[in-house]
Amino acid sequence: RNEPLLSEKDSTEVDPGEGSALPDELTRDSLELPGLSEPELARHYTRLSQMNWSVEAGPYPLGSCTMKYNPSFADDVAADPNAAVHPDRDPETVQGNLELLYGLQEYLATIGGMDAVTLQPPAGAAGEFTGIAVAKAYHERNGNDRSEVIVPASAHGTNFATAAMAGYDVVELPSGEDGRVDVEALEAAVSDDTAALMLTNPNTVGLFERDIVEIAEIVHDAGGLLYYDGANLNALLGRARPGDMGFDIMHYNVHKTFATPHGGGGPGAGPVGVVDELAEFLPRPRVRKAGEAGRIGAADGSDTATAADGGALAGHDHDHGNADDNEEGDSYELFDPEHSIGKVHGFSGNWLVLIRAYAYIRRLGDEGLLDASAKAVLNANYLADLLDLEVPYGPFHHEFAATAGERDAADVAKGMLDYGVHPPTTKWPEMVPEAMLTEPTEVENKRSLEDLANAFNEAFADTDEELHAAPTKTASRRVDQTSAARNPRLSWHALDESRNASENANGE
Amino acid sequence: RNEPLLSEKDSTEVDPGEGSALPDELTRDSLELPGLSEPELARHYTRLSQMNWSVEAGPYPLGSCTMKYNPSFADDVAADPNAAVHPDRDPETVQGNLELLYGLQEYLATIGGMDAVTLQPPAGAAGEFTGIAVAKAYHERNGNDRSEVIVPASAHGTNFATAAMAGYDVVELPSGEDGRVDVEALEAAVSDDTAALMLTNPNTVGLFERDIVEIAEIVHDAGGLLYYDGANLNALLGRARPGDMGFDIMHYNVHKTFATPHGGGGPGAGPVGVVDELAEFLPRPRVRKAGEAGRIGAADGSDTATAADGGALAGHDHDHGNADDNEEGDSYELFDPEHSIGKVHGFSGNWLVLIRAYAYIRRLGDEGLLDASAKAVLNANYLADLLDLEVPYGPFHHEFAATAGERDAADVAKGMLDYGVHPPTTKWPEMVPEAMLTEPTEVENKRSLEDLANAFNEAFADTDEELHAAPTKTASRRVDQTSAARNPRLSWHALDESRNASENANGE
Amino acid sequence: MSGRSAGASGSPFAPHTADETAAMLDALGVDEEADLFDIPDEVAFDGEFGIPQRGERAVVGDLRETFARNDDLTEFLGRGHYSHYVPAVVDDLSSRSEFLTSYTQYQPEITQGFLQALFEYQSILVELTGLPVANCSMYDAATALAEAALLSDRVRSTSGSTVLVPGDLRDGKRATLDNYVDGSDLSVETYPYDDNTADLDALAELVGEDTAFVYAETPTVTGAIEPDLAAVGDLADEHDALFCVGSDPVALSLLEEPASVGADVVVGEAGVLGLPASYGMGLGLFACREEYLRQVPGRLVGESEDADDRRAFTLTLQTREQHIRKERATSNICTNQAWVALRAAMHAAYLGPDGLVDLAEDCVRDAASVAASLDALDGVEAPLDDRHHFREFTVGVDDAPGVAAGLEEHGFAVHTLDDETLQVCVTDLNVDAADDLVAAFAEVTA
Amino acid sequence: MSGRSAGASGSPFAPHTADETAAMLDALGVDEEADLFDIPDEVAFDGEFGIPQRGERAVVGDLRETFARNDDLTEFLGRGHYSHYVPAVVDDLSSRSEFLTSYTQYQPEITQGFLQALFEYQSILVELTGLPVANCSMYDAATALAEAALLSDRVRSTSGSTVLVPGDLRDGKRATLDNYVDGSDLSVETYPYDDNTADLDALAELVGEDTAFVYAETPTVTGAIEPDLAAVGDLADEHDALFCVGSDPVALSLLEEPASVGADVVVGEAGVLGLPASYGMGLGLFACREEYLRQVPGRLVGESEDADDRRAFTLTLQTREQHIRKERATSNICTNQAWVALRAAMHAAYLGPDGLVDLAEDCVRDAASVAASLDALDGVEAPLDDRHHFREFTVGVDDAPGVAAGLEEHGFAVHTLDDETLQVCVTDLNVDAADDLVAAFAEVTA
Repeated sequence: RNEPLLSEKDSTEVDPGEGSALPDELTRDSLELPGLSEPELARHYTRLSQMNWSVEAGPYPLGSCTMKYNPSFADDVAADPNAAVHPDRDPETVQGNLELLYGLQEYLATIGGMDAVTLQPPAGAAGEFTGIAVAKAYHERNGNDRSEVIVPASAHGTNFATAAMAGYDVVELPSGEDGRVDVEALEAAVSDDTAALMLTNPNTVGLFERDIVEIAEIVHDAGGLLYYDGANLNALLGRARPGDMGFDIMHYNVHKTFATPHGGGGPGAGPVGVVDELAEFLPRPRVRKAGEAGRIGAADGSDTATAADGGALAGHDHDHGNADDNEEGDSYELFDPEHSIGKVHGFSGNWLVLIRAYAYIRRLGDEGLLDASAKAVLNANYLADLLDLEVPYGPFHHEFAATAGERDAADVAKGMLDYGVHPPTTKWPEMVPEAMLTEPTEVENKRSLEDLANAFNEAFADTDEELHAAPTKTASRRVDQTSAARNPRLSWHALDESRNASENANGE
Repeated sequence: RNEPLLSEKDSTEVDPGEGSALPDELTRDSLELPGLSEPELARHYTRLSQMNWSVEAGPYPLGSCTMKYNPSFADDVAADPNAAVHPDRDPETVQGNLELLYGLQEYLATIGGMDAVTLQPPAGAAGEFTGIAVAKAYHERNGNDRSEVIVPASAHGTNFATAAMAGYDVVELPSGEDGRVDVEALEAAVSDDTAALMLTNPNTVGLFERDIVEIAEIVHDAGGLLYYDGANLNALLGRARPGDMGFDIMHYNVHKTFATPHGGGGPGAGPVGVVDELAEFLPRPRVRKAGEAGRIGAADGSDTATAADGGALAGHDHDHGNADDNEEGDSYELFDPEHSIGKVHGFSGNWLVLIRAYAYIRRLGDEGLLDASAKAVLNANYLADLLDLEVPYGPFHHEFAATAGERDAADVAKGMLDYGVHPPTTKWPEMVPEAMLTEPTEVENKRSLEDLANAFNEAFADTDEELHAAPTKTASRRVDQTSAARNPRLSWHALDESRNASENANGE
Repeated sequence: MSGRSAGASGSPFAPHTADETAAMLDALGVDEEADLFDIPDEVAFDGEFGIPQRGERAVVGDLRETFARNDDLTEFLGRGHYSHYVPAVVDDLSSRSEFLTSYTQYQPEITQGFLQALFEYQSILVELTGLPVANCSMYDAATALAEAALLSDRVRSTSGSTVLVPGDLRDGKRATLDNYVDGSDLSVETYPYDDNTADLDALAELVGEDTAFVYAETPTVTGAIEPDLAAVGDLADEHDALFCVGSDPVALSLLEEPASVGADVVVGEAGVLGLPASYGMGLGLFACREEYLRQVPGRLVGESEDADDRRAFTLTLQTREQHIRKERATSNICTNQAWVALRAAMHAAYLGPDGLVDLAEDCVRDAASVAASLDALDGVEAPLDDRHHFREFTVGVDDAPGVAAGLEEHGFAVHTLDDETLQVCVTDLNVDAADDLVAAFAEVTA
Repeated sequence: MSGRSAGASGSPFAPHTADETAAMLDALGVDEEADLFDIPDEVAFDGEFGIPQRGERAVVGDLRETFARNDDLTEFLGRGHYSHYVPAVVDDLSSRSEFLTSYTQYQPEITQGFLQALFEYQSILVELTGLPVANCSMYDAATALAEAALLSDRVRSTSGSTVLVPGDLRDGKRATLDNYVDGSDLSVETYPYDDNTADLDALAELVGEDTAFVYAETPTVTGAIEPDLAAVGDLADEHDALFCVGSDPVALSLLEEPASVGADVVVGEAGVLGLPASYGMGLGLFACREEYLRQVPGRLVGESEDADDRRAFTLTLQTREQHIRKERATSNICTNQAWVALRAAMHAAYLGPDGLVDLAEDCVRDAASVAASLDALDGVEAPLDDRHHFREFTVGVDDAPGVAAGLEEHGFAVHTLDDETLQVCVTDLNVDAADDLVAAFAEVTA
């Protein structure tokens, strides 16, 4: 049964101006909103929660989304009241916050093979935007007026949108026959106008771009920068680092790779790492240990760091030594990178998310991170092996794009719902017909993967009629998306209007 | 679908003695238990939770159980790490704990019209046992060897069991025709052997014992004590106090009246209040303000208190003045009542429950408590008014016993399950045939009561066949209780044995 | 302004708008709620409690201030109340309202989740104790022991009526036991300890025809592991007395299972799993032999089937309980510690057998190690017996109250047993501070 | 020991036993997981990060210590990041894993709960702003403003390209806006404030044919309520520029709804509801007129029906979004602040209209009252303008940095705007300490 809307449970109109200390012309005359007692509120949202899938409900193999288990202890530490401070506090009075931010900058730099990290971007797409803005600032400062960003056809939609938002023309790069970047096509695409190539590796069908060194050379030789989309970093933890592959800029999706909860769509966080040469362009402010002022953008406190690196834009050795060397006596300060692009968030980004990511990395350590990628890749391969659906491209890593072939992938997905699992991402990427992009992550075990495979295979074997009728065991049956888009009803006000309109129509 | 048992998800046998620092003869050879990873654990218990009713799920009108909404903030304060201390701490170092315990003693004394309160009993039944033990100690100290406790037939089963546990013979008092205590029968029942009368008021069909003053006189005149079972106190908050009615001893069910969560069956807490004359018999230790040492058992710090009261066993005026007069500078100490019965719990009772009760009382204050009983009684009356079932006794207060008449009350209850509500307590008290003892509490609103009434009436109107087949929409269908009792399988070990036995039997 | 706000001076948890209240009163034909009450004037209360209504923020703020008045000491305290680190996920899952705000599983069709969780808890205790029957919980170790003694009154095969317990039994247990047996034919007597565990010779003298029940603990109240529990069991067995062992689930993960040394009943504190330090709140463990099944106090969950023949769980053998059997019930217990049992099972399943054994092994090694460090100090002797220890041990010093006070000034809490004896308990929660404790001992006793 | 424990050196959140891993590897015909990776040697990483694995207890302990290094100051800080008391039930309900660990509602059939909650959030914002369309969230007020400016680039009816914002705009908003418009044809210019709100005469001079977008805030960054927002709107309207109002849901509960003064878009910080102080984390409010519907950035939830004709909700108009429209999307936003929106809606529904208005009214009264108390001190002037205030106001002193440092020593944090100006923000969370703040001011400025 449906849970009534808040407004159907209570709707009270008040006159806010009545008795206000403000003059009448500044106040509104009416405010009509629901007001629920605490017991009603608790029941309303408890019931809504019972109509919602989650990681704890079962497999959640949305490709490119990395729906890991989000450990409880990280929620606990994020709720520490001592961490609940205002962003305008004197930095000397929030040394705890700065220590954590510094430590996370360090961890991420080390894990990605980058030299400097900003934690400000509040989401992956915001990270992309930050990274491309950094690239733009770099080119402009070097007097290069470049107008194009190259994006593989199979890339995440955000890459295209980001490049466009930053004012670039998007050059779409077709995939090669093997599902990877077509190096010849890339050579043809690069030019003096190339500001950057945005790449995900492993790519969106799970394949590692084996020619990454050559790709980097081509882009770098043309004067462009290489941007790494971190959505798939979970596949590589401890095994390969974007910095080592020649990437100059990358973002991290901490809500994917570092297991912070997805919150029904957010918040996430999209820290951005760059090589030394780009550090001075990062958003302001960043955090450093007091006394590091001489080293532009260097977030690391290690003596073995990148000072001696040559040509950051053409391959470098990002050795941060021990990333875990915060000491109690250290103090921290904020600083503005010299040529900072400014800001991409009103304050410091999604603090409550960053805390969780830091806690997760500290919990796992080297061994845990290495095992996470091992089990993520093992799980994807084991699952694919059990499927009756074909997987056109391989060898894949943490995710794979199966094809529903003659079947409609979206229908197969609806069929899977009745087997008690969440279906994969469907009909994307486009290079695979009727794609079902599947990423089980490391948190499923053998039995769970077998159950998931069973759901896949059963749904895949269902008749079209059965699939069209699916799902039948869910809180709602198939939802009519067309009706929603054709006649948008986006608030309870609109429902009232719509109801009134239809009543009037009936009455005439 | 069923959720597998923990042991079906994992079962690992280890040899604890291997490599132990203990000699072999002290260690076990084998331990076989499940060990789940955190993601598996989270899914297991999340799924189990999805198969469980709760206050947030909907109406929970179990008569005599007072299933109120349990406010979240009380859980928060109970989780305060500063409150998480060991019971053997030097009292001077846990002044916060003692302040709270003292404050709660005060609140409860005032609300019940009692003079002294112990918070040690960990549940209502433990409170009953404590109270009867206090009565016994009182009589023994006065040289009275009394052997009987009188309990009305309609009383809670715990009353009978408690009296028996304390070594008393139970004299069952039949109900009068009006559903209340039959005063003549009581007069016939009391004697020199009467240690106490245990009474609930309003009684278990919601009726106020209008003759309570006469009842008290009869018992007191016979030298007995009057014990108040606090299970139904929610009906009287701020309107009548057991102490004012002549009760000498009472317990409070804080998990009922003061909205602490029931936890699937516990923990609760059953503080006991007594009149001054009995205070010296309460369990040890109790809490007092430093400097109150001269006043036996007096938990209150008010100058207007009961010092001048005459004859505690024959009506008294329990005016605690302002119960809310803790001051910051006060310090608190533990003390042992002079003739304490000793202990009824290894330490101080269910601390995490007591915190919540204190927080709840502080939140509601006089006005809230008065409104709680108002709305609890309003709700019961409004609900009964909507039912097609007859309610033989009235005027009732916070609960009523409807009768299913020709129908089987347990079957009607099963039918109600399919309407998305929890049914009432069934087939009890026995004075009402096919009783459905219903207590909606104050947390339901008008609409919710109407939905509940609808569930009642619909199920009541269903055919016997329909009811026998019910429920159909629940996690499990009708559970076979007879099979469970006839062949008890009380652990997964027993399931294995049972399976093996049946396999062997089949194999023969 | 809305009716709900207008009613805000009432209970914030009664969701009635003023309009709804009016409509309901109207339907009942009364003017106000007070008209529905049938309370004679002579006993009506028209006073005030004097408790002001407070906002949630104020109450939370007040209580935080109250608890902040507790001194911040690192506790090395045990003697029956132990805490181990409880993983955050246990808090998270057990706090789900479906568990926390539910009640006894009278309607199994909509309470399968809690029933299964309790069945699993019972099963874990069956494995740990080696006994085939474990109930859903008693209040704590003290009441579990007391109920076990009463069980012997119901089932004993001898004519005896003496309950034998260690003289060193923690007062909270002894005083509770005394109260519980006061209404029975039983009487409690004590047997002495020798070197902090049972004096077998003395016990042999004491056990006889009149013995109904023999209770032994391992570890004991001072953390000593009984070196020969089976011998105690044999003495009980010789006289057909019930042999009851007190322990806890962490200790039982490592120690010989009680059933194999002849235990008829096992009691103890199961809140060592799942429950943080909570000022003595507990979870009573109760397990026994199958033949006592129908005499067990408290609730039992059993397996059954539903109408579709699918596995289902239900409360069972309820005819033992007070709500059915009244004065002939096996106990008066009704509300129990179910939610704590849920947490204990979660914690056990989180640790798994390896984790439990590791934790138990640490309880042995850390106690030994800290005792050795203290023993190395001048004027300090630890432990004061020749036993193996679990978590805790006694410490001899010249001026125990003075040393304890000195340690308190250094931020540590330990037990003071008498003028010359302290007791120190080491768990995973305080072991990191053990070196500091030893240093403080050195300073205070110097 | 069990396979799971043996794998304990790996990820504690990968639930594979050693046996399971072996069986899976076997099924795939490989010896170890490393064999499944297709990483060329030249880019393979064989180093170490140097991050040790830690137990949960150690990590929690470390972080608690880290946060304890923050000084315990009572904050009178605002300027765009405000906190009000969030009831515990909001934490409890929003932390339910069904909400917290779910993701975007791509499969509406099993995500009706979150979809309905977001629909309700949208509806609450529609009521508060008076505009018919509100999205599910932007990151924060700064990015919401920036997206609003970009909206004007897509929908504006003029040929103008100038974005006019207050010169006093908080830097975080301005700097974010600058970055967002950098890739568009827009350019940002400022208009001056007079007495801490818009200088209408100066603005009238600045608005013209090249104006695409006019942004005004109420309350402003210093807490002043714009006395004539409609006049700003009229100026924008005269030149067909988009009129965008910045505010927040608490202020909007009391202030004239922006739609009625001509706002085309409303942006702001909706995290004033539901979100505790969180070092600047926010919730971007975004609402606009219906005609811009297909140009709205971010997600929208709409009502629809399911196959049984029952009401159901779904993400809608997704063709605006990047995952469908790629470079022609209305924004690149994907992951947003949905969970914070859920909390904001819960908080609003908890307060109800009365509670919201009461809270807003307190923001006006408390600011006025504290300002008056400060103004009464010698050498202190507050506020420094002649406006009505919401939550906060400016304070004139001789040596602002010195006074701020002195207040810090007394345990208070306030904003320092320049050598002679401080800013103080009063909410329900700090108002109880306001008298102490005033006393500290008196002492420090004496």
